[in-house]
Amino acid sequence: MSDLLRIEGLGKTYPGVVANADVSFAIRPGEIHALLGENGAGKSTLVKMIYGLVRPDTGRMTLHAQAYAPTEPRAARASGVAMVFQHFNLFEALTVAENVALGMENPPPMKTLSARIAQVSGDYGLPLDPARRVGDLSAGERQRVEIIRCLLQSPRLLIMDEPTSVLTPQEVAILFATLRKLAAEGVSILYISHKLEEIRSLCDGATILRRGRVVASCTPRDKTAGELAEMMVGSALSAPARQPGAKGDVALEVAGLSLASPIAFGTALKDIRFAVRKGEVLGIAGVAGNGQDELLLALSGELRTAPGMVRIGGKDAGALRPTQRRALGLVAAPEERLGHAAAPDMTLTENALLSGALRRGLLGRGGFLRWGQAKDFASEIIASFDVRTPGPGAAARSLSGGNLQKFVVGRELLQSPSVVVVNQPTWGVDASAAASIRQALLDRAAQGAAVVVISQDLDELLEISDSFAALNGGRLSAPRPAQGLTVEEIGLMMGGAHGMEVAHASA
Amino acid sequence: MLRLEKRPAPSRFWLWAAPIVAVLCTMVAGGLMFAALGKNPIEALRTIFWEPLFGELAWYFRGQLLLKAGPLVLIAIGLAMGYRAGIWNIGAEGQYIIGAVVGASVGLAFYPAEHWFIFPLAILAGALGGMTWGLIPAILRVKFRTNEILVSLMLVYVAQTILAMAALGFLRNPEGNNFPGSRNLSQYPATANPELISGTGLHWGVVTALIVVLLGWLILSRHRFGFEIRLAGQAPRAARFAGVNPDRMVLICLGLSGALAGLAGIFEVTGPSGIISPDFNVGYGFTAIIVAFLGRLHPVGILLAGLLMALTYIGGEYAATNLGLPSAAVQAFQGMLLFFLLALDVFGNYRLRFGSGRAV
Amino acid sequence: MLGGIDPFILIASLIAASVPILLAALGEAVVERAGVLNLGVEGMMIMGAVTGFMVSVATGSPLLGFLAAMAGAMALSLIFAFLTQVMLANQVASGLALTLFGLGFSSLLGQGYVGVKPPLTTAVPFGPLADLPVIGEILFSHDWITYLSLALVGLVWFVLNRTRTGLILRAVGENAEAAHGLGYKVRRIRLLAILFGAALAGLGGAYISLVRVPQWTDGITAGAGWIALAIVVFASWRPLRVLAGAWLFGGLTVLQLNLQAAGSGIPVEYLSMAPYLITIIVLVLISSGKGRALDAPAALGQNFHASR
Amino acid sequence: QEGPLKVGFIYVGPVGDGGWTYQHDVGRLEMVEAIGADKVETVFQESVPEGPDAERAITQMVLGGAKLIFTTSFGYMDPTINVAAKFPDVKFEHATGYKRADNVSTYDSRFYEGRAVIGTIAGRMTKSNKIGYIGSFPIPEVIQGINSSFLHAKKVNPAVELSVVWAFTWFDPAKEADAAKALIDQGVDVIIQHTDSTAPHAEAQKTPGVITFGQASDMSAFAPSPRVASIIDNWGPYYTKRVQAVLDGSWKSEGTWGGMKDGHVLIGPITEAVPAEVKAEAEKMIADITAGTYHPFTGPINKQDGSVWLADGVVATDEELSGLNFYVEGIVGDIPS
Ligand SMILES: Nc1ncnc2c1ncn2[C@@H]1O[C@H](COP(=O)(O)OP(=O)(O)OP(=O)(O)O)[C@@H](O)[C@H]1O
Ligand SMILES: Nc1ncnc2c1ncn2[C@@H]1O[C@H](COP(=O)(O)OP(=O)(O)OP(=O)(O)O)[C@@H](O)[C@H]1O
Ligand SMILES: [Mg+2]
Ligand SMILES: [Mg+2]
Repeated sequence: MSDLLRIEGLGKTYPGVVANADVSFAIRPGEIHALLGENGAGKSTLVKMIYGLVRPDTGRMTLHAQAYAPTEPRAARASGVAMVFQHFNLFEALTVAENVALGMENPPPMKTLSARIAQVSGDYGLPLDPARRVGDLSAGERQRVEIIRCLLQSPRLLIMDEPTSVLTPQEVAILFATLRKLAAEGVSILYISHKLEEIRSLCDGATILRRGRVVASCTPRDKTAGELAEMMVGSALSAPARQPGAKGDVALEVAGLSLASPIAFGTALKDIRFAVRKGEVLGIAGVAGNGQDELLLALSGELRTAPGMVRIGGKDAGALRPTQRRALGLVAAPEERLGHAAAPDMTLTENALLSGALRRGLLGRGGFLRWGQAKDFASEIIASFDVRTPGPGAAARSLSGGNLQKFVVGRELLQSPSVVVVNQPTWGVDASAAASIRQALLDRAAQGAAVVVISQDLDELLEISDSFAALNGGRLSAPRPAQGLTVEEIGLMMGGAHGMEVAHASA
Repeated sequence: MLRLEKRPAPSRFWLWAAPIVAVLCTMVAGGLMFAALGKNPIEALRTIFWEPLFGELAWYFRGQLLLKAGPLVLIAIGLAMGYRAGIWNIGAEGQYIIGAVVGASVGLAFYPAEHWFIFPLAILAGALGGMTWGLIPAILRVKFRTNEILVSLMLVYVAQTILAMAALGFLRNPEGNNFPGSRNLSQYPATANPELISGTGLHWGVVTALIVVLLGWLILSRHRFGFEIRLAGQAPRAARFAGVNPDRMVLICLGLSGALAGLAGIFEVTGPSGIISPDFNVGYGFTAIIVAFLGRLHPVGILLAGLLMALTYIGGEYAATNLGLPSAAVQAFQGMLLFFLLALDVFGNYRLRFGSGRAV
Repeated sequence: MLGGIDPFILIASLIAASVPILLAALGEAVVERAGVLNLGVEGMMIMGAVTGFMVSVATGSPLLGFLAAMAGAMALSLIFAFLTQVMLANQVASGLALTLFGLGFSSLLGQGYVGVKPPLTTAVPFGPLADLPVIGEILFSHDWITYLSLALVGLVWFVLNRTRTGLILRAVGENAEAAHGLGYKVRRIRLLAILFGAALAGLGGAYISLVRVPQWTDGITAGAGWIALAIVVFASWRPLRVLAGAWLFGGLTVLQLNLQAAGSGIPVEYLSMAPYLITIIVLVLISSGKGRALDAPAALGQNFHASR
Repeated sequence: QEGPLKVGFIYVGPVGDGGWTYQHDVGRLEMVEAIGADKVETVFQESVPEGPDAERAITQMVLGGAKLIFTTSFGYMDPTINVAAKFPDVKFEHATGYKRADNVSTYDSRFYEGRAVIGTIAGRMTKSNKIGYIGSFPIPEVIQGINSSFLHAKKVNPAVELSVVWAFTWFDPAKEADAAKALIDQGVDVIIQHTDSTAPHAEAQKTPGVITFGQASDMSAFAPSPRVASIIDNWGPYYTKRVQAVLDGSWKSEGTWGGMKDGHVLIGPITEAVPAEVKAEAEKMIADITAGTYHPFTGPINKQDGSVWLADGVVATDEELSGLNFYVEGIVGDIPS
């Protein structure tokens, strides 16, 4: 069988960064091929070149044994290449049908298109209402829009850049069934993910990138996750170490927390209650869009609640503003690194100041800022958390996702907090960075902080949590000890497959 | 092919070079325009840029430069604070008018008494008047999420009507033969805002503007409030995370810029202008928007931009009398200056690249 | 009821009075739906007013004048397009600069044209229809630009909401990154939108200098461009509401003058601030009680730079 | 002799406004013509905003060597006085104001005389008996005009009604056009304007049967109709006289309020749209006023509230007129304040 896509010596250089250098590999028809690598290894750049969004500096590609050099996505789509982006390429104000139409070359009239969306999405077990506004959809549903948009074009090559981070385990299983079905129909799939177990269960082959270069290729099924990670990083990874210790008094208590969502298309919180003790890690599982953002806002103080709903160290904090809660010892790290946890165009020093001003004494008399101390604080974060950046003067947006995440988590943990709340601490972060962030959280707990980790990465939660609860539709299940829970049980607590069903067997 | 490439860090060189190159480009393009109008371009440029600063009458014009730049700078700094926070007040003209009317009403209420406190009281009233007018769009935005651009702009027209009412009605000079216009505040010693040193153009308004430049710079670069402003403008969600209350920000920024515009108005009407007349406002509130951007929303930049703008006005007028240059040509010239500055500004954050040898 | 004012005459008048702001606002709505905030409407209108006037005086043809007005305003808008789309300059500042330059430049161009009478643009000859009572006055008494402007409202509505072109345009204004990711030429689409907006602004400006006033003087648009900008926000960027907003504003302006002329007892000062105050009040009413902030295009005012 | 006398003019609008400023500039050119370019040299600055910019513009002219400066708008009053105080050797002439100094004269015209003529034509010509008046600002000069027009229209046509629309501007073509349209919508068939653009004429042209009068300048582009006559500001003679006085060394500070007899106010050609007998009536009035045998404000005239203003045969004094702030009997509506 000849290759569907063959890549030879592809290279792309950005100012100061070699994103890809001399990358070569091939994908057979019907193959599910993984692309692995640390953050910034050049995976997205590579697939963008295949999709015609980025032009390679060197090298060439062949598709269907013909020279292939798409100058724009349109050309790529015309050649049968479709792509689901790492960051959704969706228009919130437009309907599902309109979003799909925008991704197609010659869409049929809206009525016909809507009917086809309904039909195809049903066939693949990914039901979608074509008339709904994308802004009203959950993250999982949005992803379905992206996938359906690709499927409607009957692609020969489907590129998926980190598609599963927003799905429940059940949804992941359904997606995998869909992908396998597609592969069986002869569609090749190029699949990028940081979740190594998923890669092992799904993919037929893998190409591993490090600093833009191919360092290895393998059959993932034949390797352990640890071996894969080692190939990516170039050195062995150690699993987070836990030192079981006695739990102290209740540091954070939430009782009967109900709150309307301020976010457009958000989820309201309904009667949430839990307590976290000093030294305890509470893991809260849930798929994006089930109230995670709102919960973090309500805890950090960005949203205020009725009295008594949130108590920090025994004090009623419901009416307190974020700075006042910080004074009580609560720190928080929101999910979205760029724009929420950090200001993209500001320097790391300024970003250190952003939440650290109060607890690190960066404010002088009369509200004047101590820039010197702020810079020292930023340098301290960079050094303690191995943040790879030229220095505290670098803009936040210049950091790779993993590095910025380390910076954000480090900034909060270095404020000697008594309560830590983090949302998706390792979203899109590569294995080694994720491991160090988890270790830091555990260390902080060991030093006596109460830690709340909101995440959709169940392996992560099982690795670090003492107790466990699931957030679904704005309601929190009663926390229970994490020991002995299985991923399937948790998946069901999270709400199962959210209306998805296993793809129908092909005729 | 040419294309732009984002710099890893902003260029410090272009920060300074851009305005200089922009002025040079404007001189070339403006020179061509003057030549097209049948004027000697060198002479026209010399009249606009050189004469007011170093020419025969510079002793007079230099003071006028401050006089003209003062209100522009004062208003622009307030606007810049808001713009940095993403709050678009384009109704400074209205706040300027209301500040002048309210301040003048308070000052004239004492006529003809002489007390030391009348002037400061009138100034305070002016600031409060401007602030109130600025707070209307702020409150509507906070309460009803109305768009402040639209409301502040509409309020300019309302303010203009109030100004006409004042000039024809409640502030009309009883000794003015029924002509529109108030008593002359600069000739009523209790409210006069005269030149502090004769011939320098330095009156309390200019002094205040200079102090505000300094304070603005301190706040933006050294104070928590300035940091919050920048944060709110660049990353609103991060600002909320940091503990900034966006509603409060809207109220403070619009209130502050309104107060500064109001101050400019009352200083102007107690000083250089003297009289509340139906058209005593000469568009400072609108020109200040341009000054704010010309100065890159930076207090020191705004000071320089205000002076540059004043120079083109005064030089332009001078060229109008002496060379018969139409006043419209100066306006077009100012537009060009802005165009060039805006165009060249890009090089601070981007660099120009020539198409690289691509394999594809 | 209204102090002896004939409502039908009033309606006919407000339809005519609102044509310039309607055209300019409609064009700007399209520009803003593409994610570009062009505050230079006043500058483009006055460029249209002067070029339209000059050409129609020179050729004796109002039609050529209107075409020239569109061309003149589009030429001016190219400066804005260059600044914002190529040089990535701040849109607010570029728009203001455009207005400043347009006001000055138009006055230079128009120097020889003050006091000159342009050829007249006449009402469309509907024959006996125009003599119908009530309907004739309201529906059949206008010039062709008025009918064109109304047709354009329908056309823009149709294109924006019912065609692929409109869909792409809205997509670009909603999320330029995503549109780029799907392979749409964001800058080209925005350039075309800017040109379209300029053409309509130019047409609106020429309507003032060739039909409404009709003559040329400096600053003849007298703030109509700013009102047009306000109406776009007022209308939540929707074409049919732009029409409603233009009529509301035009109607209030005409009404206040008619009330004065009819000798109503309401003081003139209150009448003359009424259009602005009522616009604010209506805006407050429609803003409160809405979920998304008035449906502003999400990418409005943000420049887009594709890093390749 | 150190060369020609330098004379400066400060204009409020562009010289091309076709109205107020245009007529001042015509006067300037006539003056140069009359005196001779070898003896006088002029400079002017147009579109000078009233207020602090005016003070600078005037000062700059003085510093530039001007020995006599005409400031041609009411809003220049205080700036003129201020600058004059600093330069006692320079002479100033301020139009339409009331403040004088040793080196500041004032000058103005009796426009109400022209308005009497126009009112007469208007009263005769209206078929709907509704006359519209576009006012700029409610100042004595404009109120004189409204009263004078109405009194004389009423005199020839007792059924006449007057509608006033205040534009609050001297020059804004779009606004003036709108005002004219509103008046026409209200059934007016004669429009008198006290604003300076030709826009009301262009608007009137669209409706057959509506007539207008030129203001400040002749506005002959709209003759023979709708413009049937005009009031022309004629500043040439005054400028010539005053410049000559400076040259002769006889210049004195004084206030001049010139009328038809001084040639300050002219009535532009009355067109054939006006019936011959009406034209004759108007011309008779022009002759009477010019001869000084008729004053437009001669009693009996009552105030709007019905109280007596001028008893039979009493003529209004200049002081009364220059502070006039009420309508005469028969005009409805209030003066804005
Ligand atoms: N448009 C760009 N301009 C400059 N540098 C870029 C650009 N896009 C990517 N880079 C840089 O190129 C390198 C590769 O980035 P890329 O996005 O391909 O990584 P990735 O493997 O997809 O990482 P992740 O796992 O975080 O998604 C990084 O160092 C990144 O900072
Ligand atoms: N085919 C149609 N013909 C006429 N009017 C329509 C049509 N479709 C919708 N409308 C109505 O016209 C009104 C205003 O439409 P407008 O063009 O302002 O915005 P829109 O974006 O098209 O409207 P919407 O978002 O409500 O669909 C709406 O109330 C809409 O319901
Ligand atoms: Mg990536
Ligand atoms: Mg819509």
